[in-house]
Order: sequence, then C-alpha cells, then structure tokens
Amino acid sequence: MPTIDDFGSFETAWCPGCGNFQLLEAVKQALVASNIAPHEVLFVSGIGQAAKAPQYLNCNYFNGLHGRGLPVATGAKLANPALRVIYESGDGCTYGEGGNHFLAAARRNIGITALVHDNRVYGLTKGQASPTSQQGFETKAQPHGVFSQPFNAVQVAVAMRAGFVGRGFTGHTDHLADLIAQAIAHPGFALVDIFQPCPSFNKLNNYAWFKNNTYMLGDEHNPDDWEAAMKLASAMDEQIPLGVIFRNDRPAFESQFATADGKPHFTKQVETAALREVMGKYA
Amino acid sequence: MPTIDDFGSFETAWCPGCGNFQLLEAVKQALVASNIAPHEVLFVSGIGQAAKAPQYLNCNYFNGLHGRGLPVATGAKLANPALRVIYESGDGCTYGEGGNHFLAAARRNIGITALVHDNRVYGLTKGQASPTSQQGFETKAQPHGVFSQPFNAVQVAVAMRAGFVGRGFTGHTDHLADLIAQAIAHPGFALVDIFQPCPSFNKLNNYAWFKNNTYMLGDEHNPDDWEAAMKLASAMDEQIPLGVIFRNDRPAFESQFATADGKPHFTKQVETAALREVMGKYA
Amino acid sequence: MDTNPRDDFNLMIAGEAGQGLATFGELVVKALVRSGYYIVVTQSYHSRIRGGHNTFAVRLSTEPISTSRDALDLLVAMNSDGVRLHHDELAEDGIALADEKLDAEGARLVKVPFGDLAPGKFANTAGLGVVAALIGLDQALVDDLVQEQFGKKHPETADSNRTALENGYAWGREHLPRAGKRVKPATRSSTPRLALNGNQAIALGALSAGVRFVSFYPMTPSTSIPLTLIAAADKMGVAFEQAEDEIAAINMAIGASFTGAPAMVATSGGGFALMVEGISLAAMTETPVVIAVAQRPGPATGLPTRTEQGDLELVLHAGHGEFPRALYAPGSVEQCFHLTREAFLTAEASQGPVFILTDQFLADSFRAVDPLEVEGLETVPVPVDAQPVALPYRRYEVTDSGVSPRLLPGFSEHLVQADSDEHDEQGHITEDHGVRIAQVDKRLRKLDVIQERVIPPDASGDPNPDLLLVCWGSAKGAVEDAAAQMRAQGHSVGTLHFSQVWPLVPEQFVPALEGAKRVICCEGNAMGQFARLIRRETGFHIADTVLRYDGLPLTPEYILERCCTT
Amino acid sequence: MDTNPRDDFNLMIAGEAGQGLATFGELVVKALVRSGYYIVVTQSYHSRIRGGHNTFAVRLSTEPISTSRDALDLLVAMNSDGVRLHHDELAEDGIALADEKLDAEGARLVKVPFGDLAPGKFANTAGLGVVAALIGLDQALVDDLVQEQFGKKHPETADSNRTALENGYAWGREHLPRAGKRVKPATRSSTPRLALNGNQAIALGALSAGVRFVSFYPMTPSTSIPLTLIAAADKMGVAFEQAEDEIAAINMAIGASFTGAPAMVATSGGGFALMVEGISLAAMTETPVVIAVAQRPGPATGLPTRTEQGDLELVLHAGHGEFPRALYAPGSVEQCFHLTREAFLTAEASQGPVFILTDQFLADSFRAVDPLEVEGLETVPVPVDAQPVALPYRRYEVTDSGVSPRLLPGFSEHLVQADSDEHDEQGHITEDHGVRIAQVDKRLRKLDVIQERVIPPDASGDPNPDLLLVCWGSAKGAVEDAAAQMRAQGHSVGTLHFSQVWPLVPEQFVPALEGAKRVICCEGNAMGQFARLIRRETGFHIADTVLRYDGLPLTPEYILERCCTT
Ligand SMILES: Cc1ncc(C[n+]2csc(CCOP(=O)(O)OP(=O)(O)O)c2C)c(N)n1
Ligand SMILES: Cc1ncc(C[n+]2csc(CCOP(=O)(O)OP(=O)(O)O)c2C)c(N)n1
Ligand code: SF4
Ligand code: SF4
Ligand SMILES: [Mg+2]
Ligand SMILES: [Mg+2]
Repeated sequence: MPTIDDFGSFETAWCPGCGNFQLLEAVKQALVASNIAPHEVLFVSGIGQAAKAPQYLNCNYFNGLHGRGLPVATGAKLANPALRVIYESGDGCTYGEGGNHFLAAARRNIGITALVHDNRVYGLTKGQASPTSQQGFETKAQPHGVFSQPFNAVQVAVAMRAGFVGRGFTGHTDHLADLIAQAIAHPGFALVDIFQPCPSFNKLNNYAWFKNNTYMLGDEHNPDDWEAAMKLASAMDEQIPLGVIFRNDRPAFESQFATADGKPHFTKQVETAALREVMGKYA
Repeated sequence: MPTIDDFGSFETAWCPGCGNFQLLEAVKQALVASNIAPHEVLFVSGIGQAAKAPQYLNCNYFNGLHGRGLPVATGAKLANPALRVIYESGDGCTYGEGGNHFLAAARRNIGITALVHDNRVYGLTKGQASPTSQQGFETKAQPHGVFSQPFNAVQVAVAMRAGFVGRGFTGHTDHLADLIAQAIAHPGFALVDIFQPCPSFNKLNNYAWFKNNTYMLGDEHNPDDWEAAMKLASAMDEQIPLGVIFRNDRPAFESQFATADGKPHFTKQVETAALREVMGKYA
Repeated sequence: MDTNPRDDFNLMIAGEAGQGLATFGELVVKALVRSGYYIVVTQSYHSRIRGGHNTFAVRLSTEPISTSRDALDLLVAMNSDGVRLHHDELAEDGIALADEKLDAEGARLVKVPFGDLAPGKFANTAGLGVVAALIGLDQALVDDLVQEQFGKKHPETADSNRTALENGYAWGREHLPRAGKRVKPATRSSTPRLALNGNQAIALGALSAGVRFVSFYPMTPSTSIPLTLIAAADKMGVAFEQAEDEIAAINMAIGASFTGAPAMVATSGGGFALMVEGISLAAMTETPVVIAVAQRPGPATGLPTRTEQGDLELVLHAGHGEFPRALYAPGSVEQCFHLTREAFLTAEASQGPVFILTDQFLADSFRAVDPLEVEGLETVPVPVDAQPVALPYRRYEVTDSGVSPRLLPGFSEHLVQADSDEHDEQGHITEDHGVRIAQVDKRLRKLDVIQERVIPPDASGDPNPDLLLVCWGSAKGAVEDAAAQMRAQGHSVGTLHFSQVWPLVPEQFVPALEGAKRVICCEGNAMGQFARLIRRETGFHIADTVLRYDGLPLTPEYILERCCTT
Repeated sequence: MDTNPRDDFNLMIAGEAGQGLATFGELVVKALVRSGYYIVVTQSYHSRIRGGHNTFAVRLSTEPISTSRDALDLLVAMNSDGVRLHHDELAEDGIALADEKLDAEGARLVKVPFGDLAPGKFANTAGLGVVAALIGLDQALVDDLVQEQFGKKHPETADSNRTALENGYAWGREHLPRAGKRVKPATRSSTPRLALNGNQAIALGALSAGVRFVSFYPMTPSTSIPLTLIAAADKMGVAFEQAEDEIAAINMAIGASFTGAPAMVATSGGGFALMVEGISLAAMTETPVVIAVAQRPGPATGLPTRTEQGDLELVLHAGHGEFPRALYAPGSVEQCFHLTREAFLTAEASQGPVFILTDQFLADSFRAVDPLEVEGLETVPVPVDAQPVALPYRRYEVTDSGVSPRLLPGFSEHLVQADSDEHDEQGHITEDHGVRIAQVDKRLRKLDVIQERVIPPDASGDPNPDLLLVCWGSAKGAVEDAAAQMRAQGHSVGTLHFSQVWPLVPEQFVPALEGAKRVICCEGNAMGQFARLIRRETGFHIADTVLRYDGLPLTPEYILERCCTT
C-alpha cells in the first residue's frame, strides 16, 4: 500500500496562501486511497502555476506545452492503455489555449482523469483574465472588465457526454480527495474542475467567494440523470454545486479498437508474416 | 435595393447534387431580404468545400486558412464595427480545426453571423469523419466507425450564451434564407448550423436522412427561454428542430469598449496631443 | 515511323474528378506491374471532388525508369476536354481513344462504342480491356485483377465485369491499329513487384521499422500515409487517431512515443506550420518522433493538389530554440521505404524529431518496386527493459554522446520525468545557469549521433564533369534522366542527389562540387533553398539554378530546356 | 580608494518575487531619470509569482551609457539571500543595505532600522528615501514622484508616504558613509527624458506610427507590449483583444489589417511557433502585419524569464511557401521605438508580414531616453481612399513593383477579395500554372521594395581594425562597450551592429568584414545563427564566435573574457 510519504514533499514555486497547496494534498490522498504507487501513474501537464503540480509529486510525469497536455495524455493512453494517465493543469491552459483539445477529449471519452485548477485567472503570467474569469473582472489586459461569457467547462463536458464530470473546491480538501479518487476510478474521460483561490491575482473570486457561492451536492442528485446534470451544471456565479455532477458508462475511447486488449502493442515484435501480408496487397 | 443578380452567378467546384447549391441560394436570398449590397458585406471563410462559397458571390471576401476564419472575422469586426461580417465555412473547419475559436466567438458574442455548412464529413479531403459525424460512421480513417460523441454545436453555443443560435437545412431553402436573414439582423454572435447533404461522401446522413430526422419549430418554442433552448438543442440524431433555437440580448462584444461609437478608428489621424500625453506618463 | 514493338510506352488517362479516373489508373498500373513492366506515374488533379480536369499518366518500360515523358503514345479521354487539352501531346504515331458519344475530333482519334461494350457502370472495365488489348497484356492476368479488385465488395458484379473486360479486349484487338504490337512484352518476375506510390512506401517503411502509433489531421497530399497505416493497423498493432487539429496530432505522437510507441505524424506545409511548437517540445523532452511532410505549393493554402519543394527551410528551422534534427528527402519510391525506416532508427538513436520531406509528385507517383525484403529488418529498439540503467535513474543524465538512458513510464519502479522547461538531469524544472549550459551542450552533442548516420549524396554520371546537376528529394529521377540525355548527346555531365538534406557533411560532396566546371542546382522552388543551404554550410556558391514553381514536378524536358539557357 | 564623487554608479535591489521589487526599482529609475542621469537596467527574475531570487540592477551615469556593469556600488538586499548571493559583487568601496531584522552579515553591510522609519507597507518608500539620500537626489523631486505614483490610487496614503520618505532621507544622510558624496550630480535637462524599457518603446513606436489594433495571448517577456498599448488604447483609438490562443491572435490581426487597421501582435518563441501558419497567410493575402517576437531561451518552455537570441532562424523561415519579409532587431530602447515605426511603414509598403526581434533583456531594460519627437512623424498610410485605382479593381494586379493597389472592404463599391489559395489578379482561386508563376514572381518582387528601405548596419570604432566584432539586436551595447574597453587598452577594434537582419545587402557590410584582420560574431545563442546567415548570403565565413546561451545577456565582461581566448 502506498502512503502519502511515497509521493514526496517538495519545495514549491507557489505563493503563500495559494489553493494549490490543498489541491496537491488532495491529489496525494486520492492516489493513496486509490492504491496507486508513484511508478504506476503518469501525470501529464501543460504550463502555468497549476501545471507545475506534478513536479511536486514523486511520479512519472510529462510536463508539456501550455495548452497541449491533453493530446499528450491522449497519445500516452492510446499507446499504453494499461497506464493510468492523469492530466493536471490550469483553467487557462485547459480551456483557453487548449480549448479544442478539451472538446475533443470529452467527445472521445478517452480514459484520462483531468484535474483542472480553476482559479479564474492566468496566474503565471501575472493576472490576465482566463476563460473562466467572471464578467467585469478587471485586469491590465481587460481594463474595462471582462466582456466575454465565462466558459462553463462542467456544462460543456456534460453536453459532450464526458464519462465523469465533477466539481471540487480546494477549501474542502477531503471532499476533493474523494472526488478525485472517484474520477480516477472511472474508466472514461473524467473531468474534475477544481475551484482554487489565487490570492495573488484574483481578489474577486477569493477563498470566501468560493466558500460562499458553493454548496455540496447530496444524495438527492442522481449523476446518471443527464437532464438534471445539465441543469446543475448551468450554475456559474452562485449556488454552484460541488461533487459528482454527471456520470455515464459510455465505453472509453481506447477500449473500442478491434485490437484493444488493454495492453500496449509496442512491447511485441513486428510480425514479418503480417507485414508480408500487408505488402502483398500492393502486388 | 440589391437583387439576387447583383450577387452574380459563378461556375462552382461543387459536385452535382450537393446541398451547397441551395445554401448559396439561401444566402443570396437572405442578403437581398436584408437589403445588403455586395460591397456592404465582408464574407470571411476558412478552407473546405463549404469555405469556397464566398468565391461564388459578388462580395468582399477574405478566404483564409482552414479553421481560422472566425478570428479573422473577429479582427475585422473589431477594427471596423460598421462593417457587416459574415463567416461561412464547414463543420470540420469550424468545429474541428477551429473549435477553440468557435468557443471564444460564442463567449465573446462578437457581432458576426456564422453560417456553418454541416455535412457531417470532411468533404474536400475526401470523406474523413468530422466532429459532427455520427457514431459508427465508417470511413477510411475511421474503419471501425466513429467512436467519439458528435459535437453538438447548437447546444454548446446555447451553453456559451451566444446571441443567436439557429439550425437550418438546405432542403428547405426559403426557411433557411429567412433564418439567415434573422441571424444577420441580430447584433451579437449569430450561429446558423446548416444541415447540408454531401452526396459524395456522406451516404449515412443523406438528403432523406436529414429530411426524416428534422422538423420545423413552430411558435410554441420561445427562443428567449434558455432552459427550453437547452432541451431542444440536445437533439442530435432524431427529432432535430430547425429554426431559431435561442436568442438573447447580451450586448455585442465590440459595442462594450469605452471608445465604441460604431466607427472604425483607423480613418482618424494619430493625435499628437494624445500621444504626447501617453508619453508623458513615462517621464 | 518505327513500327516495331517498343520497350517504352507512355499513356495518359484524362477526365474529370468523380469519373473513377484514379481507380482506372491504379488498375492499369497493377496490370502493368504484374505483367512485369516498370512504370512511372504522374498524377495531376484539381482541388475538388467532382469536375475539374485531372490526368493520370503512366510511362511503362521493360527496363527500369525513373521519370515521366511528355509525348503520349496513348491518350484515353474520358470527356471531350480530355481530347481538347491533350491531343497535341500525342506522339507521331500515338493514338487517342474516346467514347463515340463524346463531342471530340482529332487525328488518330479512335471512337470507342462503350455503350455497346458494357453498361454504364462497367464502362471503365471495358476501357481497361481496350487499353490492355492495345498494349498486349495477358487477358487472364487482367481478369484476375478485376475480379480481385471488385469481387470482395461486390461479388454480384463478377460476371458483368468479366463480360465488360472481354468485350473491351475483343473490340480493341479488332479495331485498334497495331493492337498488341506496339509494346514489347515484359518478363514477369517470379517474385512479383509491388505497385507502390511514395506515400504507401513511407507507410510500409514505417510498419517495417515498428511504428505503433500514428496521429494526423487530413491534409492533401499527406493523407494517404496515415490511411495506408490505418488499413494495416489491426494486423500490425498500430494505434491511430485522427486528431482534432495538427497541434493535437504532434502532441499525441509525442505522448505515445514518450510512453513507448514508435510514433509518426504526416502532414503538409500548413499543417506542419501548426506543429512547429510541438517539434520544439519533442526536442526539449528528447522524445523520438517522425514527421512526414508532403510538400505542396504555398504560401498558405496555395495549390493544394500540386507539387513543390518549397518547405525545406521551414522544416530545417522549425521549432523555437536550438536543437539537432535530421531531414531525409527520398528521391524514389524505394527511398521512401528505406529512408522512413532510417528516420525511425535515427529518431530513436538521437531521441528527437526526425523529418521526411516528400511532395505531391512523389506521394502520388506509382512505380514498380522490386519486392521489399522483410526478413531480418532492424526495428526500433523500444526501451522496455529497465535493467541497464544506472541508479538513481536520471532521464536527462549528461553523457558523452548527449544521449541519455530512456525508460518508459510504468515499466519499472524508476520514475520517468520529462519537462518542457529547462531541467536538471532528473527532469526537474531549473533556472540554474550551469545546468542550462550542460543541458544545451548535451542536446547539441546529439548532432554527432545523427551525423554518424548521414547518408552521403548519390553521384551518377561523369566524375569531374563539365556540368554537375545538384538536386534533392523527388527531383532525382528528372535530373538523372536529363543528365543521361545530355551524356547521350556527348556532353560531360554528372549528378549529385541528396536524399538526406540535413545535416550536411561537406567532405562528402564539396570535392564533387569543386571538381565540376559548372554546377547547377535543380529545385522545385523559387528561391533555390538548397543551393543557399549548401553555401551556408560550405561557402560553395552555386550561382546557377533551374527552379520550378508552377505546381508541376521538374521533368527532364524542363531541365534540359533551361540548362542550355542559364 | 578614490573618494571623489563619481560619474558612474551601479546599484542592485535584490529580493524575492512579491516584495514589490520591480515597483521599487521602477521608482528608483524614474527618480534617477528625472534627476538627469542616464541609466541601464538589467532585470533578472524567476518564473514564479512569489519567492525565488530576483534582482533589479541599475547602472547610472552622468554620461550616456548602453550597458550594465558587474561590480556593485550599492546593494539593497530585501532578504538575507540578497546579501548572501550578492555581497561578493560589491566594489571595493561599495556598501550594502539590509533591514536590521534580517539575519545577514558582511563587510560594509549597513543595517537599516526600517521598522523605526516606517510601518511595514511603507517600508519600500523609506528604502527609496535611504537610497536617494545616498545618491544625493533632490528630496522634493523624489517626493513629487512618490505622490504622483501612489496618490492617484490611494490619496489616503499621501502623508504616510511623505513621512516614510522623509525618515528614510534623514536616516540615510545621517548614517550612510559619504551619503550624497558618492555620485556627481547630473544636469536636469529642460525637456525631461523618458524612463522606458524596450517593450514600452515598441508600444510607443507603434502608437506613433498609427497602430489601431493589437491582439495577443499573454507570454513572458512580450506581454508588456500589448499591456502598454492597452493602457493607451482609449486615448489613441486602438482596438484590442486578448485572444484565445496565438493562432487567433495573428489571424485577428490579419483580419483587422485587411479591414484597414494597422495591426500588430506580440509574443515569444513558443507562441510565435503557433503563428507560423498565419505568417504565411499574411504573405499570401498580402496583408500588412507587424509581429514582435520577444525572445527567451528555448527549446519549448525553456527558461521563460531569461534572455536569448535563439529564434533568428525560426523567424526568418517561418511560414510555409516562399515570400518576402523584413526583420528588425533593435539594439537599444531608442531603436525599439524607431524600428517599430519603420516596421509598420515597411509592412504597409510591402503589404506583408514584418518582424521585430527583441528579447527579455532589452524588453525589461529601462533606459533614459531623450524626449521622442512626436510632431510630424510619418504614419501608416491607410488606403481608405478608393479614387486612385484602375478599374476593374483587382486586388492582386500584377505590377512592376509587385505591390498591388490595396483597398478596404466597405469603403467603396469596389469589391476587395483576398484568397489564401493561389489566386488570379481578382483574388479568385485558380490552378492555372501561368497565373501561379505571375503571382509568385509578383510577390517575390516586393523583396526589392523592402530592400530599398534596408537599414545598413551601424559601424563604430576603428575602420579596417585588427578585430571586428559583429553583432545584432540587443547585443549592441555590450559589444560596443567591450570594443571601447579594448580600444582603451590600445587595441584596434571595430564593431558592426545589424539592427535589420533581413534582408541583408552584402555591399553594405562585406567590405567591412573583409577589411578586418579578424572577425568575431557575438550572439546570444549556441549555434551562431547570424554568422551562418551571413555566410549563406555573402559566402563570408565568420569562423570565430562568442556565444552565450545560459539565459543571461551578453555583457562586456563576458565578451572580453572570450575574445582573448577564442
Ligand atoms: C504557447 C504559449 N503561450 C503562452 C504561454 C505563457 N503562459 C504560461 S502559463 C500561462 C497562463 C497560465 O494560466 P493557467 O493555465 O490558468 O494557470 P495558472 O498559472 O493560473 O495556474 C500562459 C499564458 C506559454 N508558455 N506558451
Ligand atoms: C491546417 C490545415 N489542415 C488541413 C487542411 C486540409 N483540409 C482542407 S479542407 C479540410 C476539411 C474540410 O471539411 P469541412 O470544413 O467540413 O468542409 P467541407 O469540405 O466538408 O465542406 C481539410 C482537413 C488544411 N487546408 N489546412
Ligand atoms: S499566482 Fe495565484 S495560482 Fe499562482 S501560485 Fe500564486 S496564488 Fe497560486
Ligand atoms: S464533396 Fe460533398 S460537400 Fe463537397 S461539393 Fe461534393 S457533395 Fe458537396
Ligand atoms: Mg489559472
Ligand atoms: Mg464538412
């Protein structure tokens, strides 16, 4: 059984008071609860403050480009379906630069857990609006406040019939850890959008704001009910539910190939007989 | 008053029987009905069979890159808010390569009319699946059939609170022309997703399929009702409504700037006094 | 006029998209190759699905050939434009065939009563019979081919196809002047040759090297590479996916490769432009990946279905920051196969991005290829075995060669950590200036690993010639043929063909350049990109160029015409 | 030890992110510039928001200077690391200041009782007072500045700031050895100089040229260009938008420019990589657009907050297909202003993409800039007037210069039709080979238009020297300073600085290269990219290089050390 300590403890580049610290704790708890050892998991991230998270874990990781973590994770999972792949990055990375990949991953229902640090701001580049920033949020890049409708990732993921859609908050670490563990256990694409205060750059949606505008879902919500999920998912500014919003059992993308046996193909030798047969078609 | 003939008639590169012909007709009708002369409108398109459409119209056009028409249209509208900007391209171009721009344009509610030829296939590159292809659709690139959930553009646009969201079908040209005219009249982002049979490459969703699986919305639907719109928008495979699905009066993106007066700034001289003032801040 | 059977024959099928011209052409090709002929196909098509004027030209010969010819011995016109546009390309004794119903006229135009020979949908089969009869192909062989081709999907059409073919043969033998007497019979080899185009050969090369992953976004003229791989995927254990865009494609391939699957992508200029950031990621994370770029004329959308060699400089410098790479540029269908294999091995050996530069002309050009040996071929050594590494395991260990021990995540308890930021040996982000220098130097040392494997340019013709023609990639056949023609006229001409255009090893070719009285670089672009690369690397200035950028491939005629005037 | 006031002084503020170090530094800079000093700022920071070790170094002088120095006359340590890491950089008579509460020791370290001087949030103002007292700046001037800076946003803090400043001054005058006697007073000019960094100067240059549109995606170290434009947008009538990604940014700018707004984007290597396809689109549609690339070390994410000159070759070859372009590489803050203006004018003149290559060092480096003339500056001629065109209007009319008449959609009845496919004069898609050639040739002829405007390299020092130092872009100051130092030691040294790196006009500089006994190219990269470009274009081989790629800027010391050994 892996323990929290197996995942190490590192000096971080995060600001004091940042929600990322609780998020990191919740991830460790979830890994332990899921009985996953450091070498059994591959974390894939993009670039941003959030995306540094895997660097602070003992684990396999691929810390890729800003916005491009999901395709890397998708390629990794397709190449080795036996590997547990967790994507972790920020709201800007995932829904901004990486928006197209987010749509595609959800539509595919590829077997990846996606943990998105949603601080509603670009942290690493010092405070521009992110796709989830609230309308009216003022920054040096948006001096008149944000005009765009915020991106509701949870709702779009439900619309795309992603396998698992949840929302967490770093203020409730245990709840979050449990949510992440459930997401990891889900075989298809599992999104956990995680409210994470950024005290350095988002003074609007601070810890108190998230605390005051969210509530925890109870048993009354049935995440298998798509219509109910859609309704819950529409909340963005107040009365935002935390927990499992939607879940379905669409087969995971990688499980649908004719040759899918859960194992990577690259460990096998090239079969000359098969190759000869393929070439024969061109004679 | 402009007439249909003002928009010219060109030899096209489309296949006989393609839905694009009716679509082109509907666009011309809508322009005439909207009292727009050829020089008063800028068409922006991407690349694909659909994207060639502006080449077959007397109009200003910018035939850009595959997937990148919406940002070009956005820049054009921001630079000259007085210009009527119509984006026209295919489902692959708009929701595949251009998916991220589609999300952003809808969230911005930028004052562009977006006409999407939705033939559920990549026509110009000879028949691979597009984001809107049905599950199970078999092609040389998807020999086991499509695994992904199709992209429901109408639903995502409603979720993003795009200003105007409609769906048309080339089989009902007059209805389509009217829908496009309404979209043109809307001040914010107006999406018209248009079912367009591709007899060359999509034998699954052919003319009869679209005809049999769609119906026209009547007055019973109130497009101002977001929840009702969301429900209607979820239909993808059968009982698909045609008409105005959703409409709201969020201000258009370009109208929200402090300096917005509906006129382009580039016609004015650089004001030396203002420039001196700006520089003074650095003294 | 020589009326003896010839060992070289040039035919063209012309018509519009949607008439099944490519299928027809590919049947002719297969029939010829099975009959023992060598072939060179040149396809020209418009960027549209129906209509437009397309051609499929096949030069066939009893001897190996590597380039097309202009003068037509046979024109098969599927519409009246086919006659109108190409009739004047007929050789002195060439003939043209067209349906009697077409409104077309011309000397030596033979009208074929296709309506009588077969019902509409079998007209192409009848046409095949007519053509085969003219050339003198064995009827049983062609019949087998037709049954094979259509039999699987439509068993019910077997009889109709057979009858159509028979009628075509019979009509051709009876009505065509010198039917069966125009071309020398070829010798059928015991091990049959393959009819392959460049893209198919790239895909087969990849399969033989052990490719296990391909991601792509459709783009002419590259798409047939992934489609060929996908057709074989279940048999060969290849995971694949049509990505949402090219950025996803390259990043997926990098993810798959990091995890262990030898991986490739294929695209063309505009799609490649979108991969530029990903190339840099592969370099920084030291992840092997093979990128096939099938060039077409740019800028932007350009001429999507035509050919050009205009993206050499782009591919050579793609990616921000500095890192080593290798660029292969096959000059023939065989080289497509072998260099793709080499690309996979080099990518793994140097742990980084490796490129194959092809173009529309080569991509679509069918040739008769001698059977490719599959036994005992080297495959990419996938590092699944964790035993040999020194502990603690460090993905980016600084080594003499610059190549660090590569392990795969999940195959041992060792953690594999890759970082797009500058990183220490462990793979952790760093801003230490010393570590930065060590890692840059380590990465750049891998250039030597690549350099050791460089394929020297291929020289042909006279040593120390009066004229040396330099070229790269798909221009090979045309240039060598032009040189041969000049030599046949008594001139002293040599050629130098680069099938690897980066890195360049000056000692391998500067003596040849210096040994020639005059050097001309022949390229399918407007700026002479390869000539300036040679100058950059060697100082040798090739002032004379023969450049083509109208969308068509370099041909011997084009080169000959310009060599005498430049 | 010379205890006379000096005309050159070097100070550094060191601390961690989040301590307000940059704000402190910028106040010091403004105070110095208003006092009449020339300055050179070198900023070094980590890719994080809080913590990490950052420095803000200011060299000041009564005479114009263009480069930093190493030895510190004053170190202001905001944490104990500040002392620990930089104490040994102190000059012989340099002093260090640190809060008395910090755990730090060292010779000539003066402990400041900040707690007594001001409450916590005003400590930096007190610190400013201490520093100003040491240098001997006029207290009223500094007081005005502080009130101006904080007064607008927080009028309630006016008194506290004033008191803090006063206390700092008083304490400094009393406790610091030779306070006010270390630095010669500067002459305040009647028209005050500006304190500008490179990015601000680029933005001001753009505004003065008539920029009306900017789109961008945030990326260090380019972001301050759009942020500076946005801060002035309402006043200057600039439309702007933070795009969803860099691909959108460049395409938006192209759309805006097509419609009539002089437009620019700003990014860094990885973001630029994503714009490569868009560059090609600008070229094909012949749409003017200015692209500012602020380089940082790659590959991939690299060292996001450090400096490098590693993307020259990428930018030069970005975009599939072939087309003309211009690349400016400012060497000073003034050049940032003037060359950005030039970039806009050239973009419009040549109707295509034009680039400004800067880097983190220059982007963040504040200098005292003589007042910039704004009266009578040429601005981009926006073609709103449709009268002069020949009819029928053809956007891509083939002309002698290659430049076709540009009109704007909606400003007349003429239709403006732009196409990313190859097109005819009208802008309609075509596959005609002749039209293709005519359009390629037309586009490439525009290289002459660009060439006519080329800014020749700047020579300094000895003509026909024993040693010629060649450089480009931000290396200018360091190289010229190194050369001056060598000359001061009696060596014959010249410099050649390229502020435009493409196109190159050999006649402008080959004589200088050939006239030198030895040539060394100094570049902030590992491969000597500019040296090989010169060889490609001229054949002249600069075999010796001084290269730096550890993330720090070239400095005179770095160059001097290596010039003697290479
Ligand atoms: C292609 C590219 N564009 C831009 C950047 C600069 N960049 C780095 S992180 C970031 C935003 C990060 O925001 P988010 O993903 O929300 O993460 P956070 O820092 O808020 O955790 C940006 C724009 C980059 N590294 N690469
Ligand atoms: C960057 C880039 N990638 C790929 C292509 C090739 N391409 C051209 S059109 C097209 C698909 C078109 O599909 P869609 O947008 O649905 O239009 P349709 O032809 O079906 O009308 C593709 C993949 C391209 N031109 N550019
Ligand atoms: S900038 Fe914000 S998100 Fe980043 S570490 Fe600091 S508080 Fe956290
Ligand atoms: S390929 Fe399909 S979409 Fe394109 S023109 Fe033909 S029928 Fe229409
Ligand atoms: Mg964020
Ligand atoms: Mg389509």
